[in-house]
Amino acid sequence: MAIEFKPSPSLPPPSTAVGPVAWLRQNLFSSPLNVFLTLFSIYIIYLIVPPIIEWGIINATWEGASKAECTAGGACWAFINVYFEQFMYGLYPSEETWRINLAVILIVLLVGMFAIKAINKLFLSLTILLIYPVVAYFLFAGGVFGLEVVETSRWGGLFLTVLLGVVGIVASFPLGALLALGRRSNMPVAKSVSLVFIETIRAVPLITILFMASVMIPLFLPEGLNFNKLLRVLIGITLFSSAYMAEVIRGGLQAIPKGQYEAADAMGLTYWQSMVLVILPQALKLVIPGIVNSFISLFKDTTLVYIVGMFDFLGRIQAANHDTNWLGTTVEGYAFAAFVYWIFCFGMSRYSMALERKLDTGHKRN
Amino acid sequence: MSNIKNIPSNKSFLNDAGNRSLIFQIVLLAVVVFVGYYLFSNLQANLENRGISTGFSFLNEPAGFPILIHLVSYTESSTYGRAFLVALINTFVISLLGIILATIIGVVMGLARLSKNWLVARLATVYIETMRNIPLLLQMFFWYFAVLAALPVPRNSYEFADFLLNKRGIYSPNPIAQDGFGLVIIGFILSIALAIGVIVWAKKRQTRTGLWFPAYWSSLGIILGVTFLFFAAAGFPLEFDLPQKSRFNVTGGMVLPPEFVAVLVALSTYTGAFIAEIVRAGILSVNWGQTEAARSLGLRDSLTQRLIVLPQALRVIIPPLTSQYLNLAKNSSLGAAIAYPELVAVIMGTTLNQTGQAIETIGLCMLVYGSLSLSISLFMNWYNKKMSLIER
Amino acid sequence: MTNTNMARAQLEQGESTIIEFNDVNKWYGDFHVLKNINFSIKKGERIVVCGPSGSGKSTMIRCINRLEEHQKGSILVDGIEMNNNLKNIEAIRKDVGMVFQHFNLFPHLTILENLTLAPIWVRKMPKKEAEEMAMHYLERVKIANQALKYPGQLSGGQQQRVAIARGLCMQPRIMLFDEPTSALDPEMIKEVLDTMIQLAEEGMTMVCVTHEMGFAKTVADRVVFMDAGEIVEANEPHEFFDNPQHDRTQMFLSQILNH
Amino acid sequence: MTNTNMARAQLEQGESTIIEFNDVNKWYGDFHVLKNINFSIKKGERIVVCGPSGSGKSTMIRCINRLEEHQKGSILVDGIEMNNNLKNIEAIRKDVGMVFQHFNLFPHLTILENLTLAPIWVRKMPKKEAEEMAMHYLERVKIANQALKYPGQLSGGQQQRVAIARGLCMQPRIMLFDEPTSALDPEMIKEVLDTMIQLAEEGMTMVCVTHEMGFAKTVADRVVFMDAGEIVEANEPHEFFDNPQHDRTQMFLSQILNH
Amino acid sequence: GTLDDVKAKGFVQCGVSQGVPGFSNADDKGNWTGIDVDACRAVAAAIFGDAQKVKFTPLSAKERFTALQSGEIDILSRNTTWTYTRDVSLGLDFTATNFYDGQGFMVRKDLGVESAMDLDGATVCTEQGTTTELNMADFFRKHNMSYVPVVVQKADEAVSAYDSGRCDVYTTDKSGLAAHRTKLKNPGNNIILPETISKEPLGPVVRHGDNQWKDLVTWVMYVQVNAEEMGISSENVAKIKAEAKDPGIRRLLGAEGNMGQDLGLNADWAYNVIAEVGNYGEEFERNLGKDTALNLPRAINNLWNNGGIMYAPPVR
Ligand SMILES: Nc1ncnc2c1ncn2[C@@H]1O[C@H](COP(=O)(O)OP(=O)(O)OP(=O)(O)O)[C@@H](O)[C@H]1O
Ligand SMILES: Nc1ncnc2c1ncn2[C@@H]1O[C@H](COP(=O)(O)OP(=O)(O)OP(=O)(O)O)[C@@H](O)[C@H]1O
Ligand SMILES: [Mg+2]
Ligand SMILES: [Mg+2]
Repeated sequence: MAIEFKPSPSLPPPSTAVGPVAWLRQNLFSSPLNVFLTLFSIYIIYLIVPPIIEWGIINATWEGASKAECTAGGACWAFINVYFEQFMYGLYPSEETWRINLAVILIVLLVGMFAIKAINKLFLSLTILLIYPVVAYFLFAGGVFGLEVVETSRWGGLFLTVLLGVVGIVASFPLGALLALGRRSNMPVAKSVSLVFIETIRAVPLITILFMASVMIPLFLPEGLNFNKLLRVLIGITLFSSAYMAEVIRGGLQAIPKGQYEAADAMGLTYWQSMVLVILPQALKLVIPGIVNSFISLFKDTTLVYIVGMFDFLGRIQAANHDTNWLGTTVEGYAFAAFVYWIFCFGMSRYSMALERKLDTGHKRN
Repeated sequence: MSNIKNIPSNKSFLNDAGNRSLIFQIVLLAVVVFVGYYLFSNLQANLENRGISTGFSFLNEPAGFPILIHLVSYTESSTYGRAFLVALINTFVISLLGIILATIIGVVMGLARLSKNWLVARLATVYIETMRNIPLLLQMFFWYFAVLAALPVPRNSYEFADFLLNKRGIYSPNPIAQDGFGLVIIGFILSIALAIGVIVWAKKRQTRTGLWFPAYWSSLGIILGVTFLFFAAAGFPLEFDLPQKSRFNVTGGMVLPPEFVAVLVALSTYTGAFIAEIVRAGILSVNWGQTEAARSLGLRDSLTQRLIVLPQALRVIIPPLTSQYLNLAKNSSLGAAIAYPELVAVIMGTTLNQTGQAIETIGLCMLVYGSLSLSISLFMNWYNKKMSLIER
Repeated sequence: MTNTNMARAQLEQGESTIIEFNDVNKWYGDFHVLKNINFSIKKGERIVVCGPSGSGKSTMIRCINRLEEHQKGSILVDGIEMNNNLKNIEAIRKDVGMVFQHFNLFPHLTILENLTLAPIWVRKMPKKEAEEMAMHYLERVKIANQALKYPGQLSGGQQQRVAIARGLCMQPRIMLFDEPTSALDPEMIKEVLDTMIQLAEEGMTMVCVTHEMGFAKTVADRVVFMDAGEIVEANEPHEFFDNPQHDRTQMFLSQILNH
Repeated sequence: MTNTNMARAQLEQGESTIIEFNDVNKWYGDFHVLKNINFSIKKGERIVVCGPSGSGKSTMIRCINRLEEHQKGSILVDGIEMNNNLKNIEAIRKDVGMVFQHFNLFPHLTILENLTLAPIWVRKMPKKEAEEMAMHYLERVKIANQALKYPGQLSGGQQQRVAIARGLCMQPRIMLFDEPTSALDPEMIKEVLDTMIQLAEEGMTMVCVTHEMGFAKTVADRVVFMDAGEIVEANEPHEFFDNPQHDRTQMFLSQILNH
Repeated sequence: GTLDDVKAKGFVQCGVSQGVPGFSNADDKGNWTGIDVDACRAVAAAIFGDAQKVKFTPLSAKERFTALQSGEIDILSRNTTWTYTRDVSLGLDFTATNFYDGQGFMVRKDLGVESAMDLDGATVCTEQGTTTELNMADFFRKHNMSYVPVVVQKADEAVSAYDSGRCDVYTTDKSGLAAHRTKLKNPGNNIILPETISKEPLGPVVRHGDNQWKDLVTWVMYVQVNAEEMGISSENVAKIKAEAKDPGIRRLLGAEGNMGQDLGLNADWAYNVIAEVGNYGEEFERNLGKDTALNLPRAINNLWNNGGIMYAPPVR
């Protein structure tokens, strides 16, 4: 009769294969070159990290009313402390900043409601996209319900930066979708108009567009007709990002199999019906990570409004650097700005990666 | 037999698919033309009302302002046209150098992030994630204002051999050719011819005998060696104008101004981080099976990389790399913020301000960036086509 | 045999032509895909189209609901001529259901939503009614219990059955099938063919591109053989299989039946 | 039968061991993939390795040219021990050709360049000579006329034959095959097996992971059956197939032969 | 015209600098002060009787003309030098001069430089898009000296660059030097060299082609100078209006006649200007004078009958 087969038991690997020693050997000291690289890296870390910790934490001064009080030899975070409100809200009157906070809390709550199953997603999206902006606008600008009017020229700081980024990306979305459809259309005029627009915008630097928006637009309008500078800059930013958005969305459209278009056609749906009901919902889902990435670049690019004289987050910090009480705090200012931007951008890019993974698995088995 | 129903009467003009798209396009075109015309006519009226002069004749007038960095001769009495040229060259130079440096940084960091050495990979990750997630303008300000403030004044320059580093820039000796330098040039040309000869010979020899000759290294040696021989023979006909600390500044020598260095460093480290990710993705995209196949053929790892992995990774790398190059060229315009006299600073800044001709100057700038973008992408498309795989 | 007889009977009772190709020609660029197609299909007839790859089968049936445009000749569907007139195209597409090789279900919609999309938006049916109808057809293809799942959660055979139900939901007078089983695993092919046979028995006009010769023998009224853009031979199944007229047909059949 | 006899004869004439596994153990992290492998292969022997998926077949043969590192025990190839010594690894890889399941041809090089790459760079052969040799092997696998095409332009079966020719171009003393036919269509499998059988007849040492039992019966000197990282049974083909010793082997064979 | 637009929208849009103490500077609450700011406030007072009906647009030197040309702002009051080219070919009109200035140099004391003639080889920081850039070039050329120009986009950054040691010299109008010196880390360590290398008449600018608006801005300025000359100030203007007998003064303050009509203003426009903003002397002292950090002497900016050159045509 046949011999019965019993697999021999698995043994734990030898210490040369696992465990901290093996790990060190494999990852840091596997060859002479690696030994050298490891030592070199340690040296670089030694050069960079301790001085930063010493400067930024150990010897730092956290409280104080002027640079003169920062005597510990390290960073003068007191500067950030004193100016914190301005960095966040610009020159927005401090007794009114609750309005900004309220708007932020509102949007967080609204977005959080997506997690609740019982709520109609479409209705919620429409609220966020159509009603919320109006509410937020009146909260920010005032002039209704006895809210004090706050000029847009007083809007600034991180508030302005986030506003520019968010409005830019949201507003560029419909325009980008139209341009993307236009570029893929087989109507020569629609196609070439979209193409020329997209490629022109993508060829020029954002500053030229901002410059046009901030000082030149009135030249193109009838005399006397003019509108708010913030609005013009927003339009500039929106046009700019819509060209990039169009390319992102086009990528999504291209990824939709031809069969989907054909199935929609065969069912007798019209062009717009098939776009809105069938193609766009699928394409947009595909491009969400791309959109988040565009948002990250736009968020960084909004710093350029500083060049056209708006005091966004970076602009506020630069301005504060010139305060006679705080001269010589340039590095602290930049470090703080870098830290904040980094948190935002890094967070969003991680989010976009997670999203990519999640959407990826959602599309399997088809 | 076949009972054709009456064709329905709703065959109206508007229901025809062809007509519909035609009408839509006509309307679209009309809107575009109308908006264009509206803006243009407003512009004309405004220019006229306000007595703003138009046209490009200002390009022939003397500019009157100085420019810090100019690679072609330029004085205050040169024309605006010349100033434009200077700015154009400055933009080109910073873009080109930026592209080269960013590529080097990107490749090194991309490879480092893939390194088997855990620490090296981690460091590269930290570098990439830091650079990518901080706005470029902020980085430029940092390199210019924060680093500048930390450097010594000229009197206390850091010195390395005949090089000086201080708030005014990086100074190096300036070579000045003396009599007999022509001989050195001849020697140089000769050595190149020789080197090419060696490379051709090495190739032939390989085909004949199969033996490899380190042709590239030796031709480098030949070029250096032969040139040096001629140099010595001519009696070292080169003098160096050394930088000297003087009352205010350093005199003599060659200088890289801080504006230039800051823009270059910011552009290349920032873009380098993006390129690093592209390189990494490109290399990862090459199937591991390719490496295994190469190894099982007995190829050393360095050869595997050079002959198998890199050529394939390049195909994936090129298209996104193109857009990074484009971004870098466009981002060079941020140099305006820290006194680097590139196009936006000189044309949209000073020239516009002196002449008041906004439309013309903006137009010039857009034209330059447009053609810069176009030429980079044309080149890259061509290269991409050349590299693309032949499929069934 | 019984089947064919039944078909005959039906044909005699409703002798009217529902699809008519008159001298249809079509080119892709320079490439002549359809050459002088003359062919007509009667109401309730079941046609199977076969032929080697690239012979123009798909192209031909896609002309019926104008997923492709022909350039010469005329196609009449239900008496309406196929041309650029959008109203005509819409009208015909309402009357013609189509099932694709790769199902082409909409992955972002549930099965139920896939089925009700066209009734609601094209036929302007109330949502409630549309859903009731959809459930009815889902039962008919035996997957009513999957109505709230997404296409990605079903097997290929199930997806194809949903696609058939989706086609039926338009309550079309004609159903077109373009190799509906060729992307499926052998076990799933049977599921789908069974569904189609059931449909055929209910007297729906069907045009089906397939190489399932068993199916052709069971349900087809006529088998059409195409090659190089032409209809080489069209005949009743027993004639077609047992006594093919053209040597091209013979060759094709020998290949396909030996496989 | 004749075949096995021939193999016997050869073995007797060259009795020397060319590959030797001594107590080889390997872990992936904590996972014990190879357990106490003791096994030796003689010059000219043809070994077929089979076993369920995940049993460690690929891992074992990839240890032979050190695409994988083992952690315990020793592997001797042609008398050279496998360790971290780069010179040893290089020397052995020159002597061992390998053919992968997915061919792994270099898509950016022509067929000819794929074949001459290693001879030129590793064996330092003159280009001319390398090309002549390459053409020779291409003729042997019957695709000399494709020499200037790119891999992407060939069918799977052709690609796999190129991969075999590429392995042979190193004029190795041992050829390793890791499921060389399992990514191919049935018709192409035959092309490739024919080529391998031809090779086997020329007396090359071969280690082949495959489930093509026909091939095993025709050419193998020994069949090795692995499960759970162990060699369960190794025997001459007729013994192995007709009279398997272990119940595990029997079970496996019953599955694979019924398939 | 511009006046109608301004009346319609209810405020004056005024382009100012991004921060020159004494001229136009915003505190950290965003309140603007300075002599250039006052020029705009005076215009607002004349039109609306309310000096607060102004909005300020901070502009860098290089943006300012485009902003004015395009209609982005109604008045440019940003220490802008009146020059031939600017007046003639930029589509701009200069109104009146509210500050006579001249370009100078600031250096660090420890350099030991005493005269601008010692600056051969120096590195010079300045702001982009100003006459300064051109004057500096002319000056060094004229005296055959070499220099390294570092032309920075914004004044504040030019000063930062100077302060961080990028340059030996910072050059701009002397008033600006005084203003910017207050922003240095160590103001006392820097000196302003005695030479004045140019004439810099600074004043508000309007768009070319709108004479009514130009007249308005010009005369708002002249009224302030005349008021100082007549001894009318914001403190006594109400009293004078009520009590004055002099028909000239009564007309000026709108107590009789309707002098504002031709400008499109109310009769009491001048009264409002003086009441809300004050006369020129008050403006000067408030923003630049002895009690400010700038501590500038009146010097040539004194009235003509006081040894200066401030001379306004009579209001008749
Ligand atoms: N969009 C197109 N542009 C150009 N040629 C096309 C296009 N679609 C199909 N063809 C060509 O037209 C011919 C007929 O195509 P069709 O799809 O109708 O063949 P088929 O008989 O359905 O073949 P199969 O059995 O492979 O589906 C083929 O040669 C095909 O290459
Ligand atoms: N790089 C790796 N890391 C971790 N586990 C691995 C790795 N490679 C293989 N394994 C595991 O080792 C086991 C043996 O793998 P191996 O590829 O040798 O199996 P096999 O017998 O060739 O199977 P198949 O017939 O599927 O190719 C499997 O369970 C596999 O999951
Ligand atoms: Mg087909
Ligand atoms: Mg395997």
